[in-house]
Amino acid sequence: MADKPKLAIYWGSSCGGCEIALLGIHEVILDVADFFDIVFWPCAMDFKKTDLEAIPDGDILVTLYNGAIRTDDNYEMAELLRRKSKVMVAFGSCAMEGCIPGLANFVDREQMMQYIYKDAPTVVNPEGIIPLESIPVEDGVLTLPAFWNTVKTLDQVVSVEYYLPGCPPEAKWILALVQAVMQGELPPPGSVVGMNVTVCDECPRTREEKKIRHFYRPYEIIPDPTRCLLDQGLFCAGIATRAGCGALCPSVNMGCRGCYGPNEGVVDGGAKLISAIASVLDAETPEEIDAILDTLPDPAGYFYRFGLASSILHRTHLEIENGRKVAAHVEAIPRLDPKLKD
Amino acid sequence: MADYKQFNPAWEEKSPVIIGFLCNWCSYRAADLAGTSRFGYPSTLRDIRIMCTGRLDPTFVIKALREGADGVLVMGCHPGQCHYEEGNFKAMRRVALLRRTLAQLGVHPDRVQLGWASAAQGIMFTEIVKEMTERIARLGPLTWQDNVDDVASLHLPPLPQEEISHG
Amino acid sequence: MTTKRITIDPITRLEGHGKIEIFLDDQGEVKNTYFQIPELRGFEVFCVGRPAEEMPRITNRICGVCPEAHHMAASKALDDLYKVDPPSAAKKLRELFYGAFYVTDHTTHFYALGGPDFVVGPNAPAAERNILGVVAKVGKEAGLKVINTRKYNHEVIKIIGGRVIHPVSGLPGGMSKAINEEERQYIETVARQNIEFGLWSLQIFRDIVLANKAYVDLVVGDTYTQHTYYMGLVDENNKVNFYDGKIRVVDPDGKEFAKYRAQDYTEHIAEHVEPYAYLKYPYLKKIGWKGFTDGKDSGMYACTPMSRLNAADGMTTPKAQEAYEELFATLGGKPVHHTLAIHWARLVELLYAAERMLELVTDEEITNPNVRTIPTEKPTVGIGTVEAPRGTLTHHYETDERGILTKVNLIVGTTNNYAPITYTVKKAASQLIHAGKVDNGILNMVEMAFRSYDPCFSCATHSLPGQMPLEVVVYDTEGAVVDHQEQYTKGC
Amino acid sequence: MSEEKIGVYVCHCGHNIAGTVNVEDVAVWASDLPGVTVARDYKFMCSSLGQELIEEDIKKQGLTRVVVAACSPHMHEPTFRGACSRAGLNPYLFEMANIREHASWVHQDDKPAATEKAKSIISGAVSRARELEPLEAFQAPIHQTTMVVGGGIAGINAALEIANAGFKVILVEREPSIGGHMAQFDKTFPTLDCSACILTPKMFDVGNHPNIELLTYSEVEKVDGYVGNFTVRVRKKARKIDVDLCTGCGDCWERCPAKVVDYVYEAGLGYRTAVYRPFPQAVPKYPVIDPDTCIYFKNGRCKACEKFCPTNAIRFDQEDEVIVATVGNIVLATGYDVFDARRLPQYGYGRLANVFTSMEFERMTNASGPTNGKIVLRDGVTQPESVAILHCIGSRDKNTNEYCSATCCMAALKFAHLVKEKTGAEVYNFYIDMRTAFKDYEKFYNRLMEEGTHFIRGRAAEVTDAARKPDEAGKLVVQAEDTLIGKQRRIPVDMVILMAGMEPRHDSQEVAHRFGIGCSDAGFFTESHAKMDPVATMSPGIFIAGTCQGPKDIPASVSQGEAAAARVLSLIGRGQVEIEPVRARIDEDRCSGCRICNNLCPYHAIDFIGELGVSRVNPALCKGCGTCVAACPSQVIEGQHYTFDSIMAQIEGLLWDVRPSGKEKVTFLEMEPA
Repeated sequence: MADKPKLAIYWGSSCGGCEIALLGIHEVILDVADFFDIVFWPCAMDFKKTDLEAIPDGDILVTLYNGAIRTDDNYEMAELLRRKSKVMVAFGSCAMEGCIPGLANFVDREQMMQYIYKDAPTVVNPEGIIPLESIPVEDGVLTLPAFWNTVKTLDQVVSVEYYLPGCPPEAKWILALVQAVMQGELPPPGSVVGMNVTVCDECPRTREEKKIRHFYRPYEIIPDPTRCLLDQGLFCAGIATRAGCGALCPSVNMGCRGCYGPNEGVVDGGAKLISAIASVLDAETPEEIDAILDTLPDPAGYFYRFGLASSILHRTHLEIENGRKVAAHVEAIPRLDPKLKD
Repeated sequence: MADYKQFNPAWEEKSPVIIGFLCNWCSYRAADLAGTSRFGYPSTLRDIRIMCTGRLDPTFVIKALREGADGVLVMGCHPGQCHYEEGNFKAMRRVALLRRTLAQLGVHPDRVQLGWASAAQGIMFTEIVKEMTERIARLGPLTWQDNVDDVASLHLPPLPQEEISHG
Repeated sequence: MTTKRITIDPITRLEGHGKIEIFLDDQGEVKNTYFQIPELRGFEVFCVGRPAEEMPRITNRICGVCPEAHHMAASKALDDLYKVDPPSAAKKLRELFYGAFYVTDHTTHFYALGGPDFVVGPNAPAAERNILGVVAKVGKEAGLKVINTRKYNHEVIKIIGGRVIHPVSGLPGGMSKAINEEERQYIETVARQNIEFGLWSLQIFRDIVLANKAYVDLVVGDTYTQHTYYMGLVDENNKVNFYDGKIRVVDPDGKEFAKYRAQDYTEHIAEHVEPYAYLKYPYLKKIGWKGFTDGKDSGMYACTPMSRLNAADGMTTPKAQEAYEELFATLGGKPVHHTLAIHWARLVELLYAAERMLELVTDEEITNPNVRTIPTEKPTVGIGTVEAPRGTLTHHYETDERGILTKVNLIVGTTNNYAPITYTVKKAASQLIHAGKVDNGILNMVEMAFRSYDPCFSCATHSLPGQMPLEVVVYDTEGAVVDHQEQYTKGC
Repeated sequence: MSEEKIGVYVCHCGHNIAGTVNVEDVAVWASDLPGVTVARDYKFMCSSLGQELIEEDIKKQGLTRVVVAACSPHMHEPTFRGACSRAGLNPYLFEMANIREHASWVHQDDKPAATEKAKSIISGAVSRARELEPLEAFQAPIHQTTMVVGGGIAGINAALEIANAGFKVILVEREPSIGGHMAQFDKTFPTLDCSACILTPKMFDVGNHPNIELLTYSEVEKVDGYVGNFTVRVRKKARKIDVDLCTGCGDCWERCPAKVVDYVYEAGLGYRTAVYRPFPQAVPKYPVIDPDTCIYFKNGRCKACEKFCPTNAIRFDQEDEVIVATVGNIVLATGYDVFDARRLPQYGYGRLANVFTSMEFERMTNASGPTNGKIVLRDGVTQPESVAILHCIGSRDKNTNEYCSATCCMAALKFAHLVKEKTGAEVYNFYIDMRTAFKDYEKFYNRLMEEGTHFIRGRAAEVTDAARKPDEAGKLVVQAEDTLIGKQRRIPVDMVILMAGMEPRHDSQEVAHRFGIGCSDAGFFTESHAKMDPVATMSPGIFIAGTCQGPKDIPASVSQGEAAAARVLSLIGRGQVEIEPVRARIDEDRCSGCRICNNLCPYHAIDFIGELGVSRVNPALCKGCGTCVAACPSQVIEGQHYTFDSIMAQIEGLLWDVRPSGKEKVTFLEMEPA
């Protein structure tokens, strides 16, 4: 047992989908349990942090870490597991790029507390109580883990060897990773386990030269099931999203939202979407351009749906307002100066 | 150095930093002409020569803001005058969408601006730089790193700044 | 004074998945109990500004274990937002999809999480009380049945929803894709197998639990009994329905207390905030928050499979109706207040879901390609409710005229049960802890109470999944550890 | 990457840079930049000694990258690339930091700021240099045929020079005949020799030169390609005449019943017929039928010309012809438009009969003109007794054109002389400044003063026929302030001549865009360098000559035409030309065929290969603008020399002083709660 390579599996701020996806490798999970000495897997097995601390540094061969970093807890566990592990794997979109929880980087903690505990329609909270990190009650003090203003990805807090993209990752790639580890054929550190092309490569729809005159919301039209969705004016992030999922969403007439993250070598997936989509707008005057863009609301929410926390800017701009950092707001939608016409 | 405190005290002794993307054929030559003609303008602009504004990858703009620039100025040929027919139209579309996206991230649209100047418009070039510098000066420094070093976020409820700093 | 403090903590505070703090008085009797949920992701806040139609593909990330529930609740809220009525084929498709989800979810819980307590036995070593233990006990083919049931129903979910985890096909006005005959046939086969599986599971329950007096006593024992209000979704005949209908609430005596449309939920449900938990405590607004006490006067309500059976007048499918009647007959009529009976009720629901699937998949309309109604109304407010396995799930959206969200409110399955769970824990603690002496069995007893709710704090906090690793640490007055045990339970 | 050995050379440019930027400090500072092995400052880097400095360091210190901080790359990039390749370093591993035009010259009032900016620019250049990749320039053969656009005196001379050197020339002219404005003139200043006499022989040579293909009544529609290998599409408008049969006898236009005012050649002073030859010495000699004025084309009847044509050369059904030519170089000599005097109503042109424009006067005084050279009023008989000549009409005027048209003063003197000579009338010149630069012009001015022409220093305020005094009755009164005596003056005259200035062709912007060159604010074509390269443009292989580049007189136009010819001949002589290898390249293994890039390319250089499902760039058509590179959402198109990495690195370099100290991770760990 002891001479078996050690494996740890842990979740930070995640939804549990990655764990379920891990079970998607079916019977192979048994080989995994057989090959490895699983030293830490809270959701399935009875080990605790003290056991983990007892393990010598670097003694764990691989840690599969899913979930983003949002609280002190998440961070300290990531830190501990990093110390104990030779190979740290950012498992799934949350750990790799922040995923949907990363959308919280559009706002700040103050906003969250204010709405969730005070303004939400069902809340009755006359005393305006909000949860505190340390709460004195009679006989003692209760504590809650510190909640950060900013969601971070795993590699923003500890070093990471491999990345497994996807929300959640598809079983075949989990398998690929696990087998690579078991056969000791690990790719060079920093590698992403997956493909280096985009979803279009796997998408069976037929594509034409792009020219977008109008964006349609998914509910506004019933798309031709054989033609490229983007060609039909339906937003699809597939052009800028790493392949590997098998183009699942387009195959049910739904545009890709980019859960596999940007393609190999891309630094900022959102910027790439901006560049590509803006380039093919069929408009040459400021007015025409703005008119088309008005049909695509919430661009940041589309372009950084999964990657906000790992994007170059990482989060929305914070301003100091009476001693607190709060999200800066730009109310009006910026329009081009009509003078740019000539 | 020019005093930018008058526009916004947050500058203290600092000056705005603007990254410029100038197309090789029009705006870069306009800048050259401003030089040969000794038309002065604020030293805030640090420019990069690209063959055409069509080469402008929004990643560059975002990168500049993240790396400490307070604003980004993209300048090309006048519409219809692009050396490559229509690269400047592509740039206009990208900047339009980029500014909408950045606005959602709390970046004031004035921080990313687009302008045209032909090779013969040295004066126009200097005026655009002056105007942009003034707008940025009013907005104050961006210092994006502060958003990421989110020290204040580590404690609940927010403590006074000085106590946070050693948090 | 010498107050002892007992911390029942998921591994340590750092794990932060749920924590129980018990304070004893001088006599060593329980003085105060705190049950903390230390997680938060704030979907309600960061969904604001997003286009409403994206919610089915964003809110399903609240929970990777029951994304289908959020996907459906969101889709229904969007129908309401755009005042659009999906074609009946689309509605049937959604309910079929939802049925498959129920089968997998209840299966997982009964065999992998809740069931082992009974099948293997509550006092068996922790290492055996898991799915493998169950397999050992009831035979290999049983384990295979369980695994395959999950596998096939996942395939059904993928066919209709596009993906197994985090489906994408829900839209205001219907679904993005219809199913063809070939797919229908596959689903029909699965549905038939599901019914077999449901009946077989009930039989296992009879053979192992009902046949064993010790278990039955445990189930009906006072420790696991609490008199609360019960909530569930019912159709026009007050029969159980997971996908659609009105919300019905019955009082501890089983009398109808309220029956309302999802759109009116704010008149009936309010949420209470405590400073030591990120999770809020919903309660019946008309009665009010009375703290963690049960009975008619407390606004506390439960929302579990048992609650749904309590709140309804029966099931629409024959075999499930039989099982329903058998349950109440055995446990002494409605309503049933025994927490552990939830496991049985769960199997009744599983059978219903399976039968309902077959009804729907054999409906000739199910392959109708028309599964979309294009909205024409201007959006304002939309509220959608489904029965998630762990309780009534409500999504509430408000938007501007472009359909961009300006307000989001989510009342999620497990949240409904936060108060009763806390109550259960408190009750168990005060019953099992005396004179500062902590019985070693307490842990599992508390845990069983707790697990019967199948709590999903992933949904509840819109944060981490409902893993509830419990650890009891007993300190003497010097703070030295005198006793130490731990157990795990898995939510969702 | 930091193994690169980078040499940084900071140029003083005499006082130009060193006077503002502290070059010594900057050089010392630069020596600490990562990867920099040597950093020097030197008086003139572009001098042979400066270049040798670089070559020596490359050889002795094994530099792998060279950065020169000096002037604009448009000035000396080729110079230093040359130095690099001479020393065996790939020239595309050289990077220029423009600290003169973009720093020292524009921040002279703030030396510290200029110095700081120079540092940033150099830091950016060094970072970029580190990412540069060696490239091989394309060698493009120079096609020996040249196209000259515009058959005025500048174009004619350019064409003849090249043709005489033995190379083919295609001369394209918009009008039915070559000759341009010079063909309309009577005399030329200051020598007063006859314009036709000196122009006609050259026109004849062009018309009969074996090496010149003359395409008159034709216009260039489209230009593709690059230096050495342009493909030009020319539309040859239908003359409706079979030139193989036509002898130019003139029977057709003598019999043509449709008489119309000739605004082009006769400047509106005379008439022509619908079938016409602009002027007797026209080359080619064949007429054209103007379908807009021809009666047959209007109502299907007449055909007089056809009846009377002795050689049956009339072809009413003749269609436009499109000619596609491949040429190595192009000379633009498209000339100027005359300022429309109607735009200054205060001078009454078009309203007051006896107000004439300078071009009308040219025709009037021309022996072959409508009045056979007689100087008369509109009535066609009365000789003027007094004539006023108003200078700077549409020149040196903020409301019209700010610039001086350079030729009007001399033309005005010429007119004054001709009026005196032919009519003995009193002549009044109203001028702002007399501009008589160049050889013998001043002498001519003095001669005119001796001849007794009146010179009144002051821009005329207005020309009116409203008499205030009896002696003004029936006359045109020119009102002006005589700034020499500081008095308002009203001069009654019989005739007023407005010296209309030169303007860029009305379509100069479109033409410039068509040929891929720039225009000045006013609209004249932009030269590569105002002093050092006046006939070349920013587009290799495209040259400009004559008044399309700016107002100038005949000798200047002639010399520019010949200068352009010399530039073309030197390229033809070299036989081939180097083209920057700035091109886009698609990594086909990684292209997913999303087709975003497909219709972004203005040159249609990107093809979608259906069977492979990938896109491909045709390097021959690609001009390296980089639009597709930036657009590619999967980042599999690389833009040579302007690579993603090189630009990202340059951004980091430029921001060296404001960049966050380290990586986010580090700063985060500092934040670890106590």
